[in-house]
Amino acid sequence: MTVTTTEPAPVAPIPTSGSTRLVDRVFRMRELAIVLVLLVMIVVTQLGNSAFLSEQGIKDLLLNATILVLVATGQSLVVITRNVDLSVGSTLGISAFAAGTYLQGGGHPVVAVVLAVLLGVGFGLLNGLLVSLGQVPALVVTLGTLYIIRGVDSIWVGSRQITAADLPGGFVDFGSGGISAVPWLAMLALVLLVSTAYYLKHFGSGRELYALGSDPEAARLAGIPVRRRILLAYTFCGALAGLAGALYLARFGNVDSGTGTGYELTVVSAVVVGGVVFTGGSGTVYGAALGALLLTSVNSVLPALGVSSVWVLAINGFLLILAIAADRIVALRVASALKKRNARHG
Amino acid sequence: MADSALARAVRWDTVVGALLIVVLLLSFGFVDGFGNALNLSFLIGNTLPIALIALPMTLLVVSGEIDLSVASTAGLSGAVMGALWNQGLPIEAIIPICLLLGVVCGLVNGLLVTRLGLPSLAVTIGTLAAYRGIAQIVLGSDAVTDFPSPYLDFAAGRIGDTFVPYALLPFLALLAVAVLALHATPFGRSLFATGANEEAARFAGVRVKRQKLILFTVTGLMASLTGVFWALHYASARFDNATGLELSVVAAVLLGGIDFDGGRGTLGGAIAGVFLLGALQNVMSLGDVSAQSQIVVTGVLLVVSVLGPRVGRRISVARAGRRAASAPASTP
Amino acid sequence: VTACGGTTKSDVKKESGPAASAGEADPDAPTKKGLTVGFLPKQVNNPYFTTADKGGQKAVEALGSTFKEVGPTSATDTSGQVSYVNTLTQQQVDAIAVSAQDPGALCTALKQAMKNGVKVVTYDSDTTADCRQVFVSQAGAEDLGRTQVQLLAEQIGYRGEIAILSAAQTATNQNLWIDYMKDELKDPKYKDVKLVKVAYGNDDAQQSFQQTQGLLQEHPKLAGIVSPTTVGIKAAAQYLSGSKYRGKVKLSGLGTPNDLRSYVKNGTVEAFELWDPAKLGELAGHASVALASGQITGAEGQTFEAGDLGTYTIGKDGVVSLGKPTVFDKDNIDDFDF
Amino acid sequence: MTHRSAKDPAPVLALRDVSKSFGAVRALRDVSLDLFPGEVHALAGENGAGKSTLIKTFAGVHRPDAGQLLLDGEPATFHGPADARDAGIAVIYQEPTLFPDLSIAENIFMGRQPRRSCRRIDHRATRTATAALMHRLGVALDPDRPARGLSIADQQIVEIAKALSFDARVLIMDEPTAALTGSEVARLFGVVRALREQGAAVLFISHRLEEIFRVCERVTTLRDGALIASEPLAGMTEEDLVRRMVGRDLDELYPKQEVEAGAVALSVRRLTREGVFTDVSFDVRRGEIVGMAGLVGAGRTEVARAVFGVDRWDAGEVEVAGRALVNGAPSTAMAAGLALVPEDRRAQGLVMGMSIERNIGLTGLRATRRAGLMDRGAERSRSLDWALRLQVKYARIADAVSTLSGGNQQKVVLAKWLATGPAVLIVDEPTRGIDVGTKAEVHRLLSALAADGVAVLMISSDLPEILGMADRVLVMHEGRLTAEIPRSDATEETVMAAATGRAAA
Ligand SMILES: Nc1ncnc2c1ncn2[C@@H]1O[C@H](COP(=O)(O)OP(=O)(O)OP(=O)(O)O)[C@@H](O)[C@H]1O
Ligand SMILES: Nc1ncnc2c1ncn2[C@@H]1O[C@H](COP(=O)(O)OP(=O)(O)OP(=O)(O)O)[C@@H](O)[C@H]1O
Ligand SMILES: [Mg+2]
Ligand SMILES: [Mg+2]
Repeated sequence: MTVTTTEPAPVAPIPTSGSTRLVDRVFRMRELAIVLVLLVMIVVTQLGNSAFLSEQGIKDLLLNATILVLVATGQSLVVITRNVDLSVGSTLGISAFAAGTYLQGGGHPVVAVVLAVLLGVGFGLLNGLLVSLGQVPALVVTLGTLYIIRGVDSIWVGSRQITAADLPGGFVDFGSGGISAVPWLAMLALVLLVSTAYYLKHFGSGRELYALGSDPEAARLAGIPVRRRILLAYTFCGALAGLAGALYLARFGNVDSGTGTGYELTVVSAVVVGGVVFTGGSGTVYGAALGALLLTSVNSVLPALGVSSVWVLAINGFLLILAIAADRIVALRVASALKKRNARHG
Repeated sequence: MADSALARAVRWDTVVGALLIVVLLLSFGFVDGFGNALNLSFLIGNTLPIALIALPMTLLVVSGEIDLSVASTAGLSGAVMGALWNQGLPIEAIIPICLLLGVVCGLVNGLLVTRLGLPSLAVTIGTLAAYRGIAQIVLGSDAVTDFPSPYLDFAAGRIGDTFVPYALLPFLALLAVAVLALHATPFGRSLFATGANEEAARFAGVRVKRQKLILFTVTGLMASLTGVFWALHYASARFDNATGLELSVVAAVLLGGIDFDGGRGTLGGAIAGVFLLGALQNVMSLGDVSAQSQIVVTGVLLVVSVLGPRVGRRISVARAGRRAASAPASTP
Repeated sequence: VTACGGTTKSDVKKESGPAASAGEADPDAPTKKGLTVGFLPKQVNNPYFTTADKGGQKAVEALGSTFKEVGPTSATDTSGQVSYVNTLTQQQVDAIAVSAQDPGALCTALKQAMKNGVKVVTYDSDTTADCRQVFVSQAGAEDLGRTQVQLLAEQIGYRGEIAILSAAQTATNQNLWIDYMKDELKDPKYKDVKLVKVAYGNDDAQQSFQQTQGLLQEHPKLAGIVSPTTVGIKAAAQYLSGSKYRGKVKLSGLGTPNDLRSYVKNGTVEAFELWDPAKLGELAGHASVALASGQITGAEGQTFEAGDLGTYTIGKDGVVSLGKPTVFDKDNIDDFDF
Repeated sequence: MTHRSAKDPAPVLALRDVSKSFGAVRALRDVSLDLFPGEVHALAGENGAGKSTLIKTFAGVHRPDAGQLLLDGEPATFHGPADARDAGIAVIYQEPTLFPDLSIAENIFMGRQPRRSCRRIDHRATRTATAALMHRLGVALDPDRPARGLSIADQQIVEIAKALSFDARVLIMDEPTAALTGSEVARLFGVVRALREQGAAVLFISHRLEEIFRVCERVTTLRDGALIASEPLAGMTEEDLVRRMVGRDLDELYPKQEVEAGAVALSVRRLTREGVFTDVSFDVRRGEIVGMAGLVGAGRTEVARAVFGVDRWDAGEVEVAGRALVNGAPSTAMAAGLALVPEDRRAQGLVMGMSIERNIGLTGLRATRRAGLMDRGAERSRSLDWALRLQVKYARIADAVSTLSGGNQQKVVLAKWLATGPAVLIVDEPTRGIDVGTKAEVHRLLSALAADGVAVLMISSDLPEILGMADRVLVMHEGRLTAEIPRSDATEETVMAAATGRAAA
């Protein structure tokens, strides 16, 4: 018995990459939406307060975003693999203090930064090992390490604190200096951001992060070294959190046992606003960085507009909801448009 | 079968329950000041807010969602309670208004999640800030403390000289309702299905959206109830009441073996987790363990709580495998 | 019961006055030894409180008693502080010295403690008066509020816009000081000084930092900032020091010499003030032991010895005041280390 | 085992006395198998016989408990799928394993993308290569389309393209055709034959026996994890093969009972979902089995989903026994007596981590309720009853369905829906992945249900099944109903003509 002897149905020509561009454009559009919101916000603020976009104003805006951008970049890598690292705030705090203690003892700034990054790498590795080897939910493990690192930090630091006075002048100047309105820290963050994005798009292991976030079981069957990749993502995230700690020290010149407490929620917000999906597999670091920029800018815009700080928190929350809702509505619209388009093409 | 008996023995919620009993017994025996009625009533009273929110949170997490705005909802209803009290409204009218407010807060979360299809984590991080912000606008820097003493006594007092705070009784009733709802009703069963595979649940006729909307609303209600309780228990309504409570709830629920991917867990485990953390903190404080070390202990417990059962399961599977391999061939 | 059948605010009459007067005070009673005094700061790991509690420890141990310190790691964890009061009550300490995160929240627990025979002293930040026996105040709120304005006004030459960068919106002592600052500004000599804004940095370095930025962007003509909180003044100093405003915008308020030493030296800050937290703790320690020994009960007019600090008299509502704050500037700052 | 003549090349890949257990289940017992270059080898067996387990052993997913794997005659150990891949083995698993967020092109070349300098990925080359593969398979799938939202059939095609892209020495396919219609199958077989000419070894699993006879030279039969025979197909009949698999002779394959059609039970009027299907109208009467045929992507599944209410429709109406259904509400559809056995059992049919008992119980939550609470006893007996009636092979009813073989999972889905006692039953690919024996059982069941007055709408890509079972055949083409053919006129030619749009409605 044969199922069919008819010739295979005539096949439509393979569509050209036209719809790729569309898909790409859609993703870019989501990021564009954030850029737009950001621009509107800044323009309105500038109209209300002409000092906002002064050299100092721009510099402040960029400086405020830098640290969050860095941590959000690392976090998105982890989130893309369908995991999460809640311990970034604690890691940031402890590495900032470690770098500070070292500098206080007369250390070299570069070594101090390296030290902070290494400490971050260490905690990243710890998280990564626990999550990938134990194959346990990242949320629980990193909530656990959040507490552990914070606790160890408090025990170690006690009531000590590092202030700008304890730090070499060059280090502190680096934290607030730059070329006209562009701070050194922002440049550093931008370089890291661009290279991370390039890596994710153009390197095999970068794509594998997306694959394994998209479907871990399929990733295993496709021969992707799942554990190694998860470890990589966590290590990178930890490294950036460590680096962010060092930069925090340079920027604020003020570190104690509470530094970075509650930072994880801000980071997660930035990542989510930036369109990195919590179920893994999609989103870009640019999006996360824009999310970070948006969040920190809100915090600068409101005071600059003279909005009482009583209102800031509520407005922050509403903006956050608005951002994700708008993003979602745009995505839905585009998806249905795409679907109809596809249907028409057969 | 032997392997499943073993697997059941390492089920984490039973382990947490056992651990709770062990901790209680040891503390009765060896920790000065633990076993007396006053301390126990303190322990229970201070743990109740977490336990109250853990009830709906467990259901929510089982169905695959999460609500991080609970502490802010509690804060908001406390703030509104204080503001209305300052306006001169009778407390008997204020409390229902606050509860209604909680329903609205939960409804907003639920509508955003079900109508717009937004991830609940993101939505409730947003409302976490928004609700707290509104609370701040409503009450500003005020701290309202002069609530009528019968209410304060109910929220903070205990029955005679026993260890039972008055507030424990309504909690036990709510616990019973929640346990029944989750483990003995069709509604609860469909929650598990939704959490494990939402699409399959939808195909089986489960009204997933309605179900989630109900859950978010109930969570809002319970959060505001907690807010009211909090304000009375501590005799203080401020906009920042219960700040950070969401993390404690999440930690306790996670410790109780509730899987945040949805579809797994028991209320017994969650509540055991809540009281285990509460009891440990109490014991450690009595033993002069510093707050910093307590944080470390909480963290280690969390990590162990997820690593423990996995390791246990792996061992039991390996054992069962060895036994099967050595057994004579037989068709099941 | 009101007409509409509910319980309203007007039905609840305000109780007040310190919880003193249970039993008679015997000023000549011997100082008991072997007592246990528990210090409960707003937050452990906070340098200010660590310094204060060290002072307390010095006093308590010098009197032959045992000192212990417990407390939450977060300054907004009120329920944590309540459980510590409960714990100390359980442990049957003789006296608790507490800096209250919230004037009302601790009341139930503190009353429990007093009912169980524990003496309660508040220091730095008070509760409502009926929940403790003695409040050891860092300085009169009025003094602090007024002197901070005087200090800044002098620096800006009694002319220009000023702003306040406070801690949390709910911080009791800060709010009280701010009220006195506003009152002081009503004096005609400040007719050219204009308070344009009160901002809140929530005692968080980063938030205080951004609030400072906001203040300067919103009010480019700002001449000075008062920050009555150690965290706020430090963050503001760090921002000013790294910006073009250094030296142009004056900064004053409450800070510790160690925090601000470098900013005083680089010209960001001219002068600021503070009481000595170690002495505050010391006084709280003495008050606790005196209470537990029965030398005082917290009633107005009673006096007690406080070692090197001298003799103190309890004022209205059970308040004991440490004295006037010290002003620090580049001439004297190197004489202090806290 | 029969021996080949000396001139035959050595096997590229072989298993020697391999055993594998899952807990107490012995999935494979001392199985040996040789794969020779230039030969298409069939693997046959009932559901749960151990076919997929054997394949996963080849693929490095499972490590055998005992026995050896030989690569080019040398003992080899695969520590993971990557090892098998590097050894030149391409595998298509029974359940599609795609990355929903990634494009089709990325899915196909994940881990092996064409590179530019510095190990960077050459995205353009990846896309071109994918387009070429699609052309070879004769399908028009856009390489840049994300895998999310692909139909099961398209997913299966992407899996095939992925396996082909390896240029592997050994190609292993676990039921690749289960979701495909005739034309795609024909294309696939064309490609398989070409590979065989190039000297590749192919292992092929299918429950459609005629496919085995069409492309394979040898067949290995498994029963209950044990090897029954490994022999050339030449000279064998389907009956021989079935006897080896089942251990007995089989009854008639399409046991269609003649039933007098009754009143209209399901009535669909001008149903439209924009961009998916348009103006679909049909009736199903009590006692009738209506088949619905069409090419992959014709929109049959979409119609079924809309009728049942999991998707909303934009226009039209649906009536069950004269009562109009609410748009987009499966629960009211169920209350009206409608049941839908979905096509994708893993995503839509089952909660994999839940027990068999509870999966079957999920559709009866209302029915087995007592005073608002669950009646566990009633739930269990209902589940046990239906698991037995459908001959689900399981160790314990409280085991998770994820431990069942593919076919047995499908039976659980059927059980879950039949247990609701529906008045109208829509089955979408009801026998996908079900073995011949059980297939006959399912068909007999459908027949019996129809005889009891149930209205059955059977969507299937298995044309013989449609022709064998249906009283009437509805044919869809590109989202429209193009033909309604009575049983007497339904032949492969008439159905295919309507399905490819060559015959006007
Ligand atoms: N991961 C697993 N855990 C436990 N049991 C399993 C697992 N995988 C397979 N089994 C069991 O092993 C046996 C063989 O399953 P397998 O999937 O190999 O069957 P199959 O021949 O592929 O059947 P089908 O034709 O239905 O796909 C079945 O009894 C099944 O229940
Ligand atoms: N080649 C394709 N290109 C683009 N979209 C497709 C393609 N094939 C299917 N689709 C999408 O899938 C939908 C049809 O779904 P589906 O393939 O499940 O229909 P079906 O007739 O049920 O097919 P089958 O049951 O054979 O899988 C179409 O509306 C279309 O959006
Ligand atoms: Mg199989
Ligand atoms: Mg289909």
